[in-house]
Amino acid sequence: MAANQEKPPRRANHAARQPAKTPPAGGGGGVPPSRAGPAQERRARGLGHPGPGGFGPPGRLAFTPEHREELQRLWGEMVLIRRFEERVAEMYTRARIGGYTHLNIGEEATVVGALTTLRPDDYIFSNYRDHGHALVRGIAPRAIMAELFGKETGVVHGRGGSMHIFDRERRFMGGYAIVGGPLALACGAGTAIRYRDEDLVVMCIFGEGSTNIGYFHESLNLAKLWRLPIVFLCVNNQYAMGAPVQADSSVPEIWRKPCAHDMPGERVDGMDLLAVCEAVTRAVRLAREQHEPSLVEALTYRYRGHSMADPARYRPQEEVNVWLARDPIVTFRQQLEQAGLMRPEEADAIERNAQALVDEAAQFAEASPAPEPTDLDRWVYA
Amino acid sequence: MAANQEKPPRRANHAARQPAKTPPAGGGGGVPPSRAGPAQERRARGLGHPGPGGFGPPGRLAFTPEHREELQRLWGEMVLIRRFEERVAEMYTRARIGGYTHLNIGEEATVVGALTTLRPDDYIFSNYRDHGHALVRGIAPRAIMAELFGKETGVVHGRGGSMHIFDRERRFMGGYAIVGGPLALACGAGTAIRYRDEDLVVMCIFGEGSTNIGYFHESLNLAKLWRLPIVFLCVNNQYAMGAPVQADSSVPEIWRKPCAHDMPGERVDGMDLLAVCEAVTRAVRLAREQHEPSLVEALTYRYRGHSMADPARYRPQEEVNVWLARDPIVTFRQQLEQAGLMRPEEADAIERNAQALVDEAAQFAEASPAPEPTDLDRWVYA
Amino acid sequence: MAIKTYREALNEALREEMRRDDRVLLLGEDIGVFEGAYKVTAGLLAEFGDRRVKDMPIAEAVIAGTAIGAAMLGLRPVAEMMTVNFLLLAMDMVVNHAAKLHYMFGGQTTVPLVIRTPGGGGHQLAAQHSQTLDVYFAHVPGLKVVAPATPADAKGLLKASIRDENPVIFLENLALYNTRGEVPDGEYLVPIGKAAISRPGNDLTIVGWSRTAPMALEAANRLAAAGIDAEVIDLRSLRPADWETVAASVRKTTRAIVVEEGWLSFGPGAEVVARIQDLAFDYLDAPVQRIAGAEVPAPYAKSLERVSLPSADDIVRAAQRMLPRRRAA
Amino acid sequence: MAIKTYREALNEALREEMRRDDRVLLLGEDIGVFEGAYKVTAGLLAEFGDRRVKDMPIAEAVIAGTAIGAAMLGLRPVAEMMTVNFLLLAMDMVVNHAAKLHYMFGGQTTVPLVIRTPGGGGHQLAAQHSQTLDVYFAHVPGLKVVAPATPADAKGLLKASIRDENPVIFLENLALYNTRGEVPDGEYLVPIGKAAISRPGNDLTIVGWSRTAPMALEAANRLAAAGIDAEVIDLRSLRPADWETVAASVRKTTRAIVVEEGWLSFGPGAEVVARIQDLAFDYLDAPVQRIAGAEVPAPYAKSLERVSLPSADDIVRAAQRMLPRRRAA
Ligand SMILES: Cc1ncc(C[n+]2csc(CCOP(=O)(O)OP(=O)(O)O)c2C)c(N)n1
Ligand SMILES: Cc1ncc(C[n+]2csc(CCOP(=O)(O)OP(=O)(O)O)c2C)c(N)n1
Ligand SMILES: [Mg+2]
Ligand SMILES: [Mg+2]
Repeated sequence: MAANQEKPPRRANHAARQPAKTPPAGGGGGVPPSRAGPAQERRARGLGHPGPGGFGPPGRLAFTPEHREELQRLWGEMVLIRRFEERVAEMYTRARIGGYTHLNIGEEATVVGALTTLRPDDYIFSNYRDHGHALVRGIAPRAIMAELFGKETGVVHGRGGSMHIFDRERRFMGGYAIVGGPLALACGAGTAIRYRDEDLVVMCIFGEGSTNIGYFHESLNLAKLWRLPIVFLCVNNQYAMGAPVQADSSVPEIWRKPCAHDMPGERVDGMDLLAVCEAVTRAVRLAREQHEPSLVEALTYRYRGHSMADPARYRPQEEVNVWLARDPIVTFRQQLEQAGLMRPEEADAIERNAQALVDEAAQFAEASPAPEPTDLDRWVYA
Repeated sequence: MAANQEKPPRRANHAARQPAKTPPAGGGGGVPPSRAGPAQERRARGLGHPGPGGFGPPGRLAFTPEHREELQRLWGEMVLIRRFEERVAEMYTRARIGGYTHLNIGEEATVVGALTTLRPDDYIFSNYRDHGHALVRGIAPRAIMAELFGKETGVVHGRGGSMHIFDRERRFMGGYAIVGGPLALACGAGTAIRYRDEDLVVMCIFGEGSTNIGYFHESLNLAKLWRLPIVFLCVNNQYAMGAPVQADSSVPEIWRKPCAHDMPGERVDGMDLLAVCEAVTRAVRLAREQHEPSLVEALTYRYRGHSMADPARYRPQEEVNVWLARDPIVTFRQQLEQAGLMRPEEADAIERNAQALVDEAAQFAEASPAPEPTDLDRWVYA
Repeated sequence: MAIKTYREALNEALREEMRRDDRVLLLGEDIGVFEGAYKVTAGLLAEFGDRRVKDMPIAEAVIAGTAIGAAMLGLRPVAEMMTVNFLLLAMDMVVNHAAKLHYMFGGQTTVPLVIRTPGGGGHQLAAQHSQTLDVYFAHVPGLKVVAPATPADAKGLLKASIRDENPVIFLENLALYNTRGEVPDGEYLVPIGKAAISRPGNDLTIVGWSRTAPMALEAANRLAAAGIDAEVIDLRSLRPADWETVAASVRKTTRAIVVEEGWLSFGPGAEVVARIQDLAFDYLDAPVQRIAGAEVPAPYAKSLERVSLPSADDIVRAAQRMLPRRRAA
Repeated sequence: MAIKTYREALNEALREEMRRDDRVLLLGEDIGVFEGAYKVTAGLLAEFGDRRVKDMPIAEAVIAGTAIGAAMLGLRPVAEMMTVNFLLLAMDMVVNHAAKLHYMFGGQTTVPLVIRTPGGGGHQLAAQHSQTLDVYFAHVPGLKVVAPATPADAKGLLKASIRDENPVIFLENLALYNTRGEVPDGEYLVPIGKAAISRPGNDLTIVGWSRTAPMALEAANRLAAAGIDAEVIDLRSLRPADWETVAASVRKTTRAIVVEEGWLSFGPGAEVVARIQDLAFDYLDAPVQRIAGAEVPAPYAKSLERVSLPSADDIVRAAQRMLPRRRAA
């Protein structure tokens, strides 16, 4: 019954337990600078705002020696995404890849931090910007690259391409090209989980521009009403094609929108892997243990255009620079090195490993056969 | 910038200025009784909640002698709706009226209180439950009844029937049969008003069940983003066909849903004509003077089934009785009489007048010619 | 075998399939306590509870999306859309999602769901509530589109649809719910994609489906009295459609009339004509005639609505124009 | 008169109409600063400002609704839907609202708006981004449906559409934006509902529209070299469609091929066939042939997409099959 606004639940506790998060550099795309004082600003920006139910205790990762291996692994995931996407860009330019191709470059901390919180038997619904999600989920780079090349060896046999990665075994339930669509499908997945009384979670990933389409609120309403175990992960990269967030959303703080459904919403610094991981861990726990859907908004930035076809001239270079200065891969590496958790040789090895995977993927894709024209109507019907 | 929840704006002032409103009798369809204390309950129920912008000073009507004539007129409007709808029900049973037919019986205070706040040059978008709206807007009962009879003399020449009343001259922009559709059209009307820099207002009327469809939030977002002069009037009659409000809406307090757009929302007792009138007056002023769209939720009840085809067996009789005891026409008459503002003879005259209008309307409709089959394809194209 | 209404036959199919397979669940607006706007789901909430009969908010897009997502995870949802007019709010889910996923994900997921929805006019529901939009679904590869005309087919085809691995759009019709006919008890399945010859004949082929199939039969019976021996074909499904049965009939009769309830231009009847002229060109003695709804938004007034819809009269007249010599008979 | 691209011609039409009539405004996603996903609105924000070039949130239904509501109040909105695939999210607004209001309100309101949207495949955009859904609009009374094939028609028909009192669905095609042709300067209007004979001929009629019209022309030119003299008809609009021009041609040539980009079954080509067999039955020497897209969700892989779309080659082959004697020529 109680509204968001009536009940200041565990906000105080929560803030105390949580390390201070750096709000994204001021002036960064779309988020108008607040005129309120620092505490108010924190809340207005939604950083760490736990919503009415509270998101439970913070996550477990920190820059401490016992996490050394896992932290290096996570950094490696980010590096792999970056190298992979750079190669995709190159291959697109060299006309090996066609269609629309959207990259995760700049968003690696959000992608890795969020997906690493899931169990292998949880489900993921993604959108067209899905290469990174697929990589973190463990789909082989070669299978993704071959897909982008339109080859029969691709993860969906060249039928879907960049926007439609899918892997049943890994419960990667697809990238989708229609804004908002996957939110509705996620409700169906959540319904099936509750129907079978399983302790699984659905993560549904979408951009901030996708929160203005009917699907968004229709889905949030149903998820809350039926207590579906869904984590709505909004990757707020500040732009929807050429539109800055405040041009499309009357409330540009996406984390606040679930108030219309008494659903918890939290904003997190999407350039900070551990912060994302913490916030999403709470959301996953809520979903799994309490069947409480929630929304996490990760503030990040896409360093490139909307898709490979977009030179992104609508953004001031100073704004881009502010975000480039917060490059999640560089930052995380510095943090690891400062904490003595990664030596330069280790970093180099990780880099080389990523590079090798990507090289191999491109070679594999190049060498693979295209689908046979005679197979054109395979899979129209089951 | 500031969220609903951050800023307790003029709530205090506002409450002070406003006479206490009776919350609808407990247990009434769908609104779960609050467990909070009285002050909290008031806010939780949203009675008089002005939203972040505040709704401005209260309306002007009161049970005082200088308003005698207007108050009697308003009561007369309610009586006319009731008598008209009763006749419609009868004529439907006698197969003079076909299709789906939805009545405003029980909702008269909301209908009259809300529409009376508009100027003749303002615009109204209604839904399928539109007879009362059309009557208050001044469309002749005979033209409406003839429409229901499917006659050429009907207000839309028998083409639309009960669900599609329209009157260009009175800026009654139509009843619509698709849940949520009119909200989107209202955005277009608001856009045209802003485009021409006029000081006009659009009132858009819909039920509480219609706030879960994509159109609702898509429209509210746009209205707020573009500052469209729209009053979103939600007639919360507790049921959407057979579904009580809490079965469909994760947040059954509809007035709170606009929080997702930082839009003011207010709940008002929809059985209390003056209260509705006051709240909507504020909303109209906000729209007209500040281009601030807002939502008013009027808590009311439909005494009959969803449409003439529905016996409404899904509601407990005790619940119906609670609302019947608050019949807006009876109550308002008592208030007028107690304040010495209407004598029994005056009331009788008003009753007789309504009855005569309705009689005449039915005779007119009966005597009118049906559209000529040869005119079938008139108005397919302009 | 018992006489039942089309509505009862549908209800029986749902009940039997829900008893047979726990993966079958029902989704829709007001299908539980209210038992469906047209009472097709009567008694099912009482028998199966709200785990399996799920009332949903008025939000057609997410109703369809929920069905799709649940189907991807292995359930067998049957969603009711109150009328086909509202299914327009879920076209993206149907066309861009349900129909596409099996293909675009390289066969890695199926989408075994049924969307049941009534269309049709004749009840003075006016322009926004009276449409027949069969072509919107029939056009889309990846969907199956079923449109039963009789209570027996309603049962047999609905059961087959629920067991199909593909998304099935199951088109009902307001005017059929109260029609009656023999319905086999228990396990009775009608395969999707096979037309029925509702009446054999030699002079003329009349093709219909859903509501226009019994209309064609009525016309054929009247024509028989006038000495014209019409063969009536009930397509039963539009995708896949049984063109071979249609063509074989026309090769025999050399004349054909196609009857559809929706608007003439660009309706499914055009496809029937195109197939006939392709598969039976050399046999045709006259252009295939189409009888369809008038090309107007549905009017409310009875006087207009009546003339806007096709009728058995129209079929009889068209047949008599096509076979003038027999007219005198 | 100057050589311009189809894209430039559209831009010119918008610019001229906006200069001519202050009631014309543009609505859509990313049409302002971004100048449209396909740059059709380039420079218009700069010239007309954000009062008249209005970027909208990603919410197709309310984009269409806003256009309808504004049109009811007397403006002349031109809404861009980024692609026709997304217009599926606004089908309720298009079909249940725009097409219906003039009729169901007894003539008391008009809905003078244009929805511009590109469809079509060929860019490896895969299943959710490559559709051609012409039949969805062509089927609906109350709508006009325009589908220009050349830059000149793009300009002349867009200007005519903006001035029309009815809701017009203006179908563009991704593959046409960069095609070039002569475009008359200034006031140039092409009436809606009149087909063009792009090439006169005597042996065979080839009917296309939008992207398949230039494809048909290319095929006809190649056929001419092989001694087959094909007449090419560009329908230019599907509703109203100029059946008389088509029928007159077929009465002359006695053979016809219809070419469409979308899926074969239940596509607009079926209606063309149905009209031809009705209006020119006695003249036909062979069944009308249809060439259409393969009935599959659009595949991403180039190797598959190529064979899924119709081509001039397909037309040439079909023509040669229909006119075997001339094949040797
Ligand atoms: C329904 C629909 N409308 C429009 C589009 C075109 N489109 C593709 S991505 C996109 C922007 C989405 O922005 P956002 O949600 O912020 O995600 P991002 O691309 O920034 O990751 C648009 C408008 C679409 N794919 N689907
Ligand atoms: C898009 C759509 N879905 C379903 C319906 C069927 N329907 C008509 S009215 C209604 C209930 C609406 O309830 P509410 O909004 O509370 O308004 P009320 O009828 O109570 O005034 C439904 C489900 C419809 N007309 N349109
Ligand atoms: Mg974005
Ligand atoms: Mg209601």
